[in-house]
This record gives sequence, structure tokens and C-alpha cells, in this order.
Amino acid sequence: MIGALDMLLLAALAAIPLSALFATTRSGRWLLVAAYAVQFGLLIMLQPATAAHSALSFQLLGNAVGWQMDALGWYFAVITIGSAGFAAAYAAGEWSEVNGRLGLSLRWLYAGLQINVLAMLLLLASGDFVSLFIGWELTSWAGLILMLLAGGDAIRASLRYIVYAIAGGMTVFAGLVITQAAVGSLQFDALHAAAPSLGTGRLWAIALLFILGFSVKMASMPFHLWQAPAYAYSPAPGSSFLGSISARMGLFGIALVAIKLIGLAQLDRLSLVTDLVDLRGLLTWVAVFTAILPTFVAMRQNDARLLLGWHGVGQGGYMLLGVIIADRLGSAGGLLHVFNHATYQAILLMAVFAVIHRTGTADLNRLGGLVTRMPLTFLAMLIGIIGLAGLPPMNGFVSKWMIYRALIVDGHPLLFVATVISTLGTVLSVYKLLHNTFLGQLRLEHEQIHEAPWSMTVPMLLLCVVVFVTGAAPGLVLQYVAAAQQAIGLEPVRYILGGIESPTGSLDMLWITAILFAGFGIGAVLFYLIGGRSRRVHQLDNYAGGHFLTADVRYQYSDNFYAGLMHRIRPWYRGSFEWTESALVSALGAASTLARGFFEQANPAQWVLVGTTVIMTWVMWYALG
Amino acid sequence: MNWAIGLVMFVGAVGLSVIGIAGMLMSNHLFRMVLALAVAEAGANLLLILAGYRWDAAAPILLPGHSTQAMVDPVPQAMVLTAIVIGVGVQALALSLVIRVRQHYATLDMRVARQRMQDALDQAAGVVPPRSQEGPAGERPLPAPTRTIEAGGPHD
Amino acid sequence: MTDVTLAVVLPLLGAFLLPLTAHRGLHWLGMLLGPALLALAALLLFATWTAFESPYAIALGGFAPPLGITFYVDLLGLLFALAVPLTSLLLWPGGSDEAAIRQQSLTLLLAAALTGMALSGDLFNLYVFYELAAVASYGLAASSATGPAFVAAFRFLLISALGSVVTLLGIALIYFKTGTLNLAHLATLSERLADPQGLAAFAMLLIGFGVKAELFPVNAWVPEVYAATGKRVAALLAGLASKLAVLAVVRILLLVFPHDEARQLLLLLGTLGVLSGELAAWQARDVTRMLAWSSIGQLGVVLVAFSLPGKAGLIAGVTVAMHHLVVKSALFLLADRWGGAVDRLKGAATASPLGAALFVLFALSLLGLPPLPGFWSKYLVLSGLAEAGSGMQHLALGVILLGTVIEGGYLLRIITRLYAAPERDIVPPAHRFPNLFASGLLALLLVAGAILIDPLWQGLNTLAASATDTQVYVQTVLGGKGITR
Amino acid sequence: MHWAELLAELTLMPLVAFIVGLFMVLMMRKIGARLQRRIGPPLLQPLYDIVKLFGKHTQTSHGLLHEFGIVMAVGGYVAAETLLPVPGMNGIAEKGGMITLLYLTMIPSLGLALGVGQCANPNGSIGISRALTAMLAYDIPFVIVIAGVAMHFGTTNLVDVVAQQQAGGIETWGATQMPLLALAGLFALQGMLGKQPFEIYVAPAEIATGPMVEMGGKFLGGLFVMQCFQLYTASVLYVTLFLGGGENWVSFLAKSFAVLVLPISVAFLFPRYRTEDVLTMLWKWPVILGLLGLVFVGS
Amino acid sequence: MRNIATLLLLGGLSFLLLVITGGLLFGNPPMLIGQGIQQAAPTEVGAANIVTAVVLGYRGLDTLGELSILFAAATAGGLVLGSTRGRSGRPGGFILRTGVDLLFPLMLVAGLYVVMHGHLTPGGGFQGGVILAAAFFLPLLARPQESLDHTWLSVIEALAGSAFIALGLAALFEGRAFLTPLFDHGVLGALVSSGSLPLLYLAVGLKVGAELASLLVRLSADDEGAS
Repeated sequence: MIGALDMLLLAALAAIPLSALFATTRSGRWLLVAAYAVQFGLLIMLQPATAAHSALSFQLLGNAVGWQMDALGWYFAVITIGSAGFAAAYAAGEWSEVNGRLGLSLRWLYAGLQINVLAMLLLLASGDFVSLFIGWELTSWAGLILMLLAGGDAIRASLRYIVYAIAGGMTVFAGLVITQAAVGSLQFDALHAAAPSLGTGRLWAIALLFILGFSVKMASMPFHLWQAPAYAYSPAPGSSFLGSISARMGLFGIALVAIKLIGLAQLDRLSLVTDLVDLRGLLTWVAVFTAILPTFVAMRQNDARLLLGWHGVGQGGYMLLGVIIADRLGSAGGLLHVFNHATYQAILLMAVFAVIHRTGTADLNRLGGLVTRMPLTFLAMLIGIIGLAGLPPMNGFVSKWMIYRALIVDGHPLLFVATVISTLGTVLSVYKLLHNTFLGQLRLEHEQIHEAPWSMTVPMLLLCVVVFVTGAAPGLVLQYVAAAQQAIGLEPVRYILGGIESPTGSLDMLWITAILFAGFGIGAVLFYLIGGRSRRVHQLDNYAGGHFLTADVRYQYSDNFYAGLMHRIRPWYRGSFEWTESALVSALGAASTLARGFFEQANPAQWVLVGTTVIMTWVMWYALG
Repeated sequence: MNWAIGLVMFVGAVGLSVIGIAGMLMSNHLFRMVLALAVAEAGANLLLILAGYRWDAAAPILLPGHSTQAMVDPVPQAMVLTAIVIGVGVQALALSLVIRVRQHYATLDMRVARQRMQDALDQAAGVVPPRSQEGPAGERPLPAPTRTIEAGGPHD
Repeated sequence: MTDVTLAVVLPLLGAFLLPLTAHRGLHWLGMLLGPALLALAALLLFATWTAFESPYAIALGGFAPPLGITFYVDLLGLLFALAVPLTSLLLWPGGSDEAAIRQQSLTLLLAAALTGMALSGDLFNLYVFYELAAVASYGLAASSATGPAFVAAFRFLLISALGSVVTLLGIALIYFKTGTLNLAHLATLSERLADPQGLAAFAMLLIGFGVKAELFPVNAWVPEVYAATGKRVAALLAGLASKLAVLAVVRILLLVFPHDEARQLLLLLGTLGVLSGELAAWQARDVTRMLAWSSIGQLGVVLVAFSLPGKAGLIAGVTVAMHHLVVKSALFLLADRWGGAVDRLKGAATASPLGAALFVLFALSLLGLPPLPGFWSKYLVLSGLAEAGSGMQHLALGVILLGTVIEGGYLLRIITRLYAAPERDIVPPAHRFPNLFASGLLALLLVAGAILIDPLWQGLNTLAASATDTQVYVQTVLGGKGITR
Repeated sequence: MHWAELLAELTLMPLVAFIVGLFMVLMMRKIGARLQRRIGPPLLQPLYDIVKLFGKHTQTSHGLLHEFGIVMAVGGYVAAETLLPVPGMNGIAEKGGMITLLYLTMIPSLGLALGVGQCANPNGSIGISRALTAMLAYDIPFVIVIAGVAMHFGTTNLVDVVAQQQAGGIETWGATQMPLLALAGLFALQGMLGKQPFEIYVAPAEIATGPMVEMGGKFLGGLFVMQCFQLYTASVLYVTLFLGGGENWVSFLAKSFAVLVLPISVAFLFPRYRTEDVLTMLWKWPVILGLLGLVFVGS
Repeated sequence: MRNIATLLLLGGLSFLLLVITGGLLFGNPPMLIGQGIQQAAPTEVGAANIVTAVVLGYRGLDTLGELSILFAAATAGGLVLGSTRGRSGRPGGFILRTGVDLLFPLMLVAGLYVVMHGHLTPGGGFQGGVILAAAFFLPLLARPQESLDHTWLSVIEALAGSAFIALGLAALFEGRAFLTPLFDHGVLGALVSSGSLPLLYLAVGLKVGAELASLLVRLSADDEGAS
């Protein structure tokens, strides 16, 4: 009997060959966008409150393998298909035509996107550890397709990615087999049931292995180096899709395995020698550092895509933080942030790629003043950065607010301060992005540039509407977040349309939005109705220090934008992680040379003697001992 | 007494094997390696023969009238026969390879042959050899001994 | 005429007769003879496989088992035996000049020897077949008739011959202590070998047979031989010959040395093999040697798998071994034209899209991307290791996973080059059709394996159940129950 | 609460803030004058200044965003004022809270940054870069203070905070309960106001380098209005957090003006720090004080 | 340095081997199958030389394998050395040539004798085969410019090997196991006895002789060609 979930998966599967077939014509690509709409519709038809089972289930090597989708998976699936749909629509028109002419394989692009969606759906709909791992690995490898497409720098980034991804996958694999050894089964229920009776050692091993493995995908702190370049150098739809949702699969995994299956009560058993440090405490700090450090790395980037990529890493820290705090407000904030981040990150990446589409560069030192040339794109990016910086009234504020509140209520003031530091860094960083791209001096060669085509601006603006509406009325999303919380065994958040009801400080975004706009209204009244008319000058008509600046001279203040700040904090950029990574690679190279030396002996028969003697010594020693 | 004889025998077998192995590993001359291999095989064969030896027993050949006499184990003898023939085959093949190596690389030194093989493989694969031309300190590549080169031409 | 002995004898006969066709203007016969005999052998084994009910032994020469040589026919042996003619057919060298005929002759000898190793139930007979396989391999290794090939073959011969000496010493030790050579008979006497001397004997056998099995310390020949010789030969040696050597070790381990120490030894060496092979491959800059080192690592995994006790270990080992057979053979076939530096491969996918796609498929399976069979084989090994659960096993688990990560790194290096834009318009050559065809067949096999994984696993379960049961073996051979003639 | 009442608050509170802010500006200039042995400006001088600026005829606009930036700067503060509880008018403040307020106060900065950015004046951009850096500098101690206060009172609702302080009289004031945090808050306040020694970004002495460089006429007027709001917001927030808020208008205004005396006096006595020294200064002492204060709050 | 390490390891190996072999019982082997074979061989095989009974009967497959190994070595040698080229070199002196002419028939007879009596006395196909090979190789030493006919050698090689297998297959066709001795055992100790064993040994002798001869010829040819 084919259920709704099967229909969805089948549709996603069927869309892969369709993508390969139709991706080369404009109408075909719009058809593919429609295919995403169909998938989205099928997903909506699933009842998110109760788990939907797939008819597809079988025995594999003594394990029952099946698929089911609960509210958590559904929530992530909505974001996945949504991101993919918007990305597909963004690229459907002129973008694909131009880039297809430049040699990009559109078939691979669209098929890759759809393969990613299918892999993620499989992951999100996993019903046991086997299907979880299948989905996990497929997701990891599917991402590679999109990353490799661009060629050039992307290849090095994706090689780095895949080593990290395999390392993460193998860690999960180890967790899986150890779970099987400890529990005797690979069913989710088995671990859930057995977790309370597991010894601490086993529990540590399982929890740590799964969390570490999933963290690699999340690019949590020690494993964060791969993500920004890997996502940034992908072609526009791939980049915006991957940047929106791909890394969040790790969060899904952690929510599923650590929170739902192992359970908070068991996680709290995991403390180090003294009870001072426990796993969750450790993870919260990992999350906070993931939120802070990449943000400040982002501030130094000169490539707009990399800047956003690093912010993607940093925002992942907020989500992890919220989910690990795991109280009703914090976890809701973390999960809500997944949705919010997906929306504004997609906008930002789309806007950056629209700029690239028109100007051919994402180098922040080679842009500027585009606000008059590409006003809609500017508007989209403005809304996006307000969301990313977490300022009201956009949706990013709501989820961050919930996380802050949870931190204060739960008594983690240091974590709270640290997260706010990250937010401040974000504000600085995104202003640099906006300023260097759209504000300041317009370069002469960009004078003739037009707004991006409607096929690119409309998806961005639609997403802006989403960002604004869910910012003003977060209850629209929170109902699904609450269901997802219930699905992983947490208390659901108490929400209202405008935000959160809480006795110790509630949030009503409807009000805040209203007063903010009222304030703007008053400001506008003051500004426009009182006082004289101002004279509009041309964008290139400028002076500084009383001296005219001619347009052909570059006077844009862009490089080393926060010179004062950097003067203070540059010594703190030690590059320790880069250093550690390259040291590891060097060590691997040295070990490799050693191993080669082993094989390249002058007399290979040497090892027969060595082997025999050593083994026989071992034998005798063994016999005596 | 018997114990001493046994010890001598074992020392002989083990000694032959070890001497052969030593020859194979400490010599760099291809032909001597093959000879050493023969010695080592002899040691192993001796040990195998010893496995079937019985005190005061006759050869395992039935002669009319002596059918009740104790005989040594015939199986190791058969095995040794096999092993010897195998050894002969392997050595013959080894020698033909030695001849070819000498024709190709004009050397009978294992180290030189290996180095040239490695270089040839790297070159065929289009890989620059990983070592610098100067060579690492301590193992500087010495000029190939001219004697072997003179003797090694396939022309005369 | 369904005696499985024929599967050994017919290729031998073919090998003996093949040189005659060189002289008599019988080229057409020469072209046909080898493949026909191999196909016949395969058919025969397949018929035996389908008609198989319970294990039985064949007393060669009609002599009652402990005295004469026996063949033992069970599913494990049959499976590996069946793989031999099939793989040899797939990797058949072809050609009709004198050198080609000699090479074919050697291939037939190799096939016969490997089939014999799969079926033999006698320690010394195993050794003889092993030596036959070894000598044939030396010849094949030198078959490309280049300078490097001769040096590499000589060095291979040196290691292998020294290994044989050690094996012979081991056999002598065993004979000293037990006075018998029949594996079933030895199985009943395994108590006698449960002491340092016995363990030393096992270690010696391991070293000896390990040379072909690419066992850790005695595998230095692998990279240079595979690099110097033809890729079909490399595929044959890496894919097939190594597996049969492993099978011989496993038979001995299961029957004669069912001690924990012996397993531990295997585990240790296997782990070191994974580590050394994968590490060395990391910096390899040409495809062939990369694959060679990778195959050392893979065989380490095979040994680790077989070191696991009980049915689980056998299932895992057989799965990994068979998977590696298929994948590594195919990868070497594809490396035939791509054997050079990795950097030279830029743009190869445009010249040979199918070849590149197949390469990716095999590489992914090797890395264990579910649901390809490579994943399941790795899963069986790892879950076995996790269940067994001592420190050493966990270490092995970690090493295998680490090895996979490294493997991912270097295989992806190749794959990304394949799909990169060609440099200076020099596109690597496309594949020859036979190689592409053979690897295509192997790919179909792989995909079929992915689909049929569960039935295969069920089959392996019954296979392993009988193969791990020493009692069955002993009773079949010595109890006279399952003896034909 | 009735919507009409809310509407009244929405319009009245910014108005009050504006007027109070004007007097705060006046006070600031008066104190400065006194310290420099001058008489200082007359009572309505700040208002005159604004009216004059709005009345100017020569004013250059560099584009829509240039204008909108000013609107955002003023509008953001207008919205922020409504979230500050003042005696008798805290209906809207109920809906907000400290965190919201913290973030709302970033909106004017962003608006100013956008407006200046559009001008394409490199000196303006430098000023913005400095302003944002300064924000990063003073917000860190400020956030520590906020965290401490929220922990102490167990709420982030400003109305509740005020209520709790007023319930127990002066002993329950934030300043008496958390003197270290109150001290740290003073530093943050100084930074927030952009006064010496933390006024490098405004750079009034070098008109050419700073956010105001392209602002003339009603643009500058808007910024003057913003300054009134800024003074008001900072002082009222401090009063709310540490000094028990306003029981009635008299004490409320008294406290608000009193709070400002210290920073303004300091401002006229100290020279200016460079940007990097602003960071060093604000990330050192107030942060240490704040963290110590947090420890006491937590224990 | 490397040699010192090798020596140390070798010392260790000899010590270990001596310790291990020191614990073995010398001179009192368990002879589990040896005993059985001694008892059963006269009736089962009927060869007076029990070693031959083992080599061709009980372990006949090993012998086949062994033959194959020789064959493999010869084939591989052929593959390595390639086709023989024309031989050159000065002919041997008078004494060498006369001696060879004198020895050739003697060695031929001796070889054949050893082969034919393999089942009765020490000796057999391998030993005899080697003598035969030497017999055919000697003339080449005396007269290097002549050469053995490779075609014939390979035909003998092939047919002898096939004959061995054919004898084994014959048993299979009769419904018995591969390599089961055929024919009547005859009288123990008689020349024509022990069934098909002498035939097998003849095949072995011819094959070994032909293979060794061709190997020797190849080696000598290429050695001279190279030097």
C-alpha cells in the first residue's frame, strides 16, 4: 500500500531523470520548479503531527529497515524542498542561460539539486539507524555533486569537504555499530528503551560518536574549516540551497539521536571526572564558540560568498546551542532558527549571486555603489542582513531572542553574553557586506548595469516577504516547531501568533513591528513634511575634504574595513585551526612517506625476516606470559 | 647421545635456513641471492626430512622377507621430493629473470636495479621522483660502477 | 562428469596443450582452448553449486582420507572456486603470438592452482598449489617484458620464495608434532598444536601464504609489481590470487588453529596492513600504485574480518573478499589506460564518459557508500568488531574507519581530476572495449549485489554455518560419510 | 488596555523624550560651558538649532537611502522610547523587554550607517566603520550588565524590573544590589553616548572624517533630534535598570538628569581615545567589573 | 647499519627456531599417516618403493602440481627470455666431444633405467628425468652451434604432461576418483607391477627431462647472447 510518504519519495525520485532531461530549456526548468511545487504539495499533505510510515520496508542483513517521517523530519523537509524550489526558480530564467553558455552543466545542476533533495528526504524520513546512515551518506555525497560543478577553486574546497564528510560519516558509522553491539538492534526504539540501562562508558561512546559525526556536517567548532569555501564556490542555486539547509542535517541528526533517542536524562549522566563539566555543558560552549569565531572570520573575508559561508557556520552555532539547552524556549529557538536562517541566507546568497551575475565578481573590494543600479537586489539584501544580524522586525530576531531568553532564564549569563558578542560581530560583518557591495562609490565599469532579471529578483523578494511575515507573526512557524519539539520528546513552546507567551517576559512581534513602523512613520513625517526640499545630486558627484572626487579614481573605503577593530583583534586570529589542519595533513604526509619507505626497501625480502622474527618473538613471549 | 644427534641435526637444518636467509638479505648481488635461496631451501627440506626420521629404521622400500621391519616415514620423503623440484623450478625462473635484469639495467646489484626500476616506473607514469637530485644526506647516489656497465652491453 | 576435480585438471591440461598450438597453425584452437576450458570449469562448478546438498569430500586416487589427498567440497570452497574461472575468463589476456600463448598458459595454470587451493583439504597440497600459483604469478608479473617488470618480478620471487621456505619450515613443524597433513585429521589433533610451537608453525604458514595475500609485513612487492606489469595481470593478482591465499589461511585457521592467539595475530597484522596500505596510498601520485597500496589496505580489512570468531567473522570476511575481488579487478581494468600520474587524468571523463562513471561507481562502493555492497561488507566487519569488543578490536575498528577517510581523500583526488577540464587539450585515451566491457559486467554484478544483498546474506549464513563447523568437516572427511569413492 | 491609550502612548512618549532630550542637550552644553568658564547657551538654544537646520535651503541628498537612513535613525529611537517605562505610561513597554530594546537601539545605528554609506564619501564610511566598532566595544560590557540585571530580577521585562525596585525602596535598587554592575553600566553609558573619551567616531573636531560629513540642513537636524533621543534613552535605561525607575515624574526626571551629569562632566575633562584604545578600554575594566558583578549576582 | 639489524634479527630467528625445534621429539615421529601408508601401500598400490607409492599414489596430485610448477617455470622462463636466438660459440675440444659422445648413450640408458625402476628402487621420474635432461644438454656443451629442436621438446613436454593427466582422467571415466591407480597390481617387486605407476613415472620422467632441457638451453643461449 503506497502511502503519502512513498508518493513524496517517488516524486522526488522521478524528478531526477526529469531534471536531467528538461534542465536545458527555459520552459523545462520552470517545469522543474513546478515539480518542486508538487513535492511541496505532497509534503504538505502529510500529517505532520503523527509519524507517516513508508510502505517501503524490508529486512536487510537481519535488520528491519524502514522509513517514516515525524514532525521533526517534516519540519526540516519543508525547509529543504522550499529552499530547493526557490533555488530552482532563481536559476530557471536568465541565470541558467548565461551560465549554461559559459559551460556549466545545467543537467548536472538540476539533477544534482534534486538528488540532494531526495537524499535529504531519505535522511529526514529515516526510521532506523540503517536508513539513517543510508540517508546520511547519500546526503554527504550528493552535496559533492553541487560543489564540484563550478570547477577551479571549488574542486579543492570539495576535496576538503569530502574528507571531512567521510570522517564524519565514519564516526557515525562507528556509533552505529557500537550501538548495535550495545543494544543488539538498530531500531530507534531499541536504543531509546535501552539507553537508561546502558553503562556510562557505552553511553559516552555512543553519544560522543554520533554527536561528533553529526557535528562535522554542522561544521561545529573544531570541524568548521571546510564549510564556507565548499558552499560558497558552488553555482548560485547550489550555493543558496546548500547554504540554507545542507548543514542543518547535522542538527537534525543531533536532535534525533542525542535528544530523542538517548534522551536528556541520559545525556545528563555523562559528566567528566568531576561533575563540573558534562557533555551538554561542553557542547553548549562548543556551540557558542562556533557562533563567535566563524563570525569574526567572516568579518575579514573579501569574497561576499565566503563571508556569507562563514556566517552560515556561525549561525549553526546558535541552532546547536538552542537544541542543546533543550528547554522549551531554547530548543524552539534553535529549531526556529533553522527555518529563519534558511530563508535569509537564501536571500543573501541569491542577492550576492545576482550581483555576480551582473558584475562578474564577488570581490568586496571591486564592487560598490550598486544601490541605484540594482535597487531590488539591494532591498533583498537589506532585509536579509537585518534577518541575519537578528534585528527586529525580521525573523532572525525572534529565534535569537528565544535563545537569549532561554539562556538567561536557565542561568547561563556567560553564554548569553557570548552569543550577543557573536550577534554584534554579525552586525559589523553584514554591514561591511552591504556597504562594500551596494553603498559607497559606484565603479565606472558598473555604471551601465541593470537590475537582475525578474526570474532572479522575484524569488528573492518572495523570500523577503517570508522573512518579514514570519518575523512579524512567528506563530505561523512556531506551531510546527512545537510539533517538532513534541516529536523529539521535549516540552512544546507556548506560542501565540506574535511570538511567545511567558510569565517572565514575553515577546509579541506584532506589537514590536507595529511600533517600529510607527516610529519610522513619525520619523518620515518629521523628515519629509518639515524643512526645506533637498537637492538630489548624481551618484558620481562627490567630494571629500572640499575636494572633488572624480569617478575614475577609486576612493571607496572597503579594504580592511574595520581597521581600528582589526588593529586590536588581529593578533587573536591565530589561525590555530588552519594550522592544526595543515599540521594534520603534513603529519599524514609524513606517515605516508614512512609507509612508502616501508614498501620501497632495497631488499623487500627483509620484511619476511623481520615479520617472522617479530611474530615468533611475540608467540614465545605470549606463551611465556 | 640420541639427543645430541638430534640437536646436531636441528642445528644443521636451522643453520642452513638461517645462513640461506642471511645470504639473501645481506647480499646485494642478484645471483648470490638465488644461490642463498637454494641454501635456505635445503635447510627447510632437511627439517622436513627430519620430521620423518625414526631411530633404527630402514628406508621405506619393501624387500621380500623384510616386510615387518620398522621403516622411516615415507611421506616427508615424498614431500621433500616435491619441494626440491619446486625449488629447482623457482631457481631456474629466478636465473632467467636475473639474466634479463642484467641485460636491461647492466647491473647485478639489487640496489641499483631497484633504483632504476623505480625511476623507470616513475617516468612511465609521468611522476617526478619524490627525491631531489642532490639526494638526501647520508645516502648520496654513487656513480654506477663502470665495470658492470662495460660488461653489460648486449652487443658482444 | 560433474567431478569438481575436473575444474582443477582441465585448465592444467589446457595449459600443457596450449604451447602446441603455437607451432601447428592451430591459432584458432589456441584462441579458443583456454576460454573454453575455463568456461567448462566454471559450468562444472556452477552445476556442482546448484546441485549442492551437503558438504562432501573427494578422496583423490581412491585412498581413504587421512592417508591420501582429499578435496573438500563445501559452499565456501565452491564459492571461491567458482570465482576463479569466472574472473580468469573476464581477465583473459588474449592474443595469439608466442608470448601471448605463454601468458595464457600461465593464466590457466594460475586458475588451476587457485581452484585447487579453494578445494584442497590437505596442508601440503595447499602448499603445492600455492607454489604453482606463485610461479605462474612470477611469470605473469614479468609478462610485460620491460626492465621494471623483470626487476619487480625478481623481487616478488625473492619475497615469495623466502616465504615458501618459512612455510616449509612451518609444515615441517606441524608434521613433527602431528605426523599428518590432512586438514580434517589435523583438526582432530589441534590440541597438540595449542602450544608455542604450534603457534609458531601457524605464524610461519601465515607469513608464507601471506605473501600472496598481501599480508602486512611481506607485501612490499605489491606496488612495484602492479605498476610494472599489465593491468589485467594486476587485476588477476590483486583481485583473485590474493583472495585464494586468504582462503587457504582461513581454512587452516578454522580447522587447525582455532585458538584466540592465532586470531589475534591475524587481527594485528590485518590492522597494520590497513594502516600501512592506506597511508602509503595517500601520497601515491600515479593511479596504479595508488590502487596497489589501496588493495593492501583492503586486504588488511579482509584479514581483520576473518579474524573475527564464529560465523559473523566468516560472513564478513567472505563479503569483503568478494566485494574487493569485483571492485579491485574492475578498477585495475579501468586503470589500464589511466595508469599514469593522477594529474594527467584531467578531462578523462570527456573522452571516456562510461569509463569515468564506472570508476566513480566502483570507488564509491569501495568507500562504502550505502546502499552499494561495499557498505554492507564494511558494516558486517565493523559490527563484528564492535560486538567482539576488546580493546584490540576497537582499535582495528578505528583504524579501518580512518583508512576509509584516507581512501576517500585519494580516490576523490582521482575522480575530481577525471571530471576536471582537460589541460592543454591533452585528453587521456579512452578505454579499450574489452576492458570497458569487462568492468561493465563487474559493475552490473555490483549493482545486482546491491539489490540482492539480503538473499546473498542469507546464502552466506548457511555457507558460514557449515564452513565454521569443524565437526562437520572432520566427520565428512574422516567419518567416511561424505566421501565419494 | 485600550487601543486609544496605546495610541496616546505611542505619540506622547516620543514627544516627552524629545523635550526631555532637548533639555539634556542643554544641560550638557551648560556643564561644558561652566567647566570652561563660559556662560553657555540660552534655554531654547538646542531647539533653535534644530529649527534652524530644518529651515535651511541648501541641502544635498545623495539618494533615497540617504534620506531613509535619517528616517530610520530617528524612527528607531522613536520606537525605542515607547518601550522605556516612564511613570504612568508603560503599556507598550510591557510588550518589549530588555533584549528587544537592546536590539532596537541598534536600528538607528544601522540607519545612520546606511544613510552615510549612500553618500559615497570615504570619510563617512570611515566614520561608520568606527561607529560600528565603538558599538561592538560598549555593547559587550552593556550586555554583561543586562545579563546580570535580568538574572538578578529574574525577568527581562522592564516594567517588572521597575516594579521590583520600587517595591523595596532604595535597598532594592539595582545600584545598591549590584554596585559593580552599576559601575560597569556607567562605562557602557559613556560609550553609548559617544562622548569623550569615546568620541573618535563622531570626530567633531575633524568634521571631514565622521558620519556627519555629508549631513547638512534637515539631515543634520534629524541627527540633532536623534541625539536628544539618544541622551534620553541612555539615561532612562540606566535609571530603569539601576535607580528604581520613576516613582513619579519629578523623581524620574531628577534621576534621569542626575545620571547624565557624571558622563558629561567626564566628557569635558578627558581627551579622546583612538579606536583601538576604545576597544581596549571598554573590553578591560567594565568587562572585569561586569563579570565580577555577574559572579555576585549568580552566587 | 642495515646489516647489523639483519644480523641481530637473524640471531633472534636462529635462537627462536632452535628453541622451538629443541622441544621437538627427534627420531620418534608420530607417523600417523606414515604408519597407515606403510601398512596399506603394498595392497593398495603394490609398489615396492613406498615413497613412490606416496609420490604417485597417495600424493599423486602433489606430483601433478609439481609437474605443473616445473612447466610453469619453463613457460615463464620462455616468456621472460623470449624465443631462443641462434647460438654461437666455439665448439668444444676433442676430449669434450668424444666424452660426450661416449656418455650420451650411457646417460640415456641410466636415465631410462632410473625412471623405469622408480616403483621398485630409490629413484623415479624426477631423478631419471634430470639425468635425461643432462644427457641431452651435454652435446650442446660440446657443440654449441647445434641446437635442440624446441618443437620436439615442447611436444614431448605437452604430451607427457597430458599423458599424466589422461591416466588420471581414465580412472575418472571408469567412475573412480581422479588419479586412482589403474590396472592390476601384479607381483610386489616385479618390474611390471603396481599398476599404472610406472606409466605415470615415465610421463613424469619425459616431462621433467624435456622441461629441464629446454630451460637449460634457454638459459645458456641467453647467457651467451648477453655476454
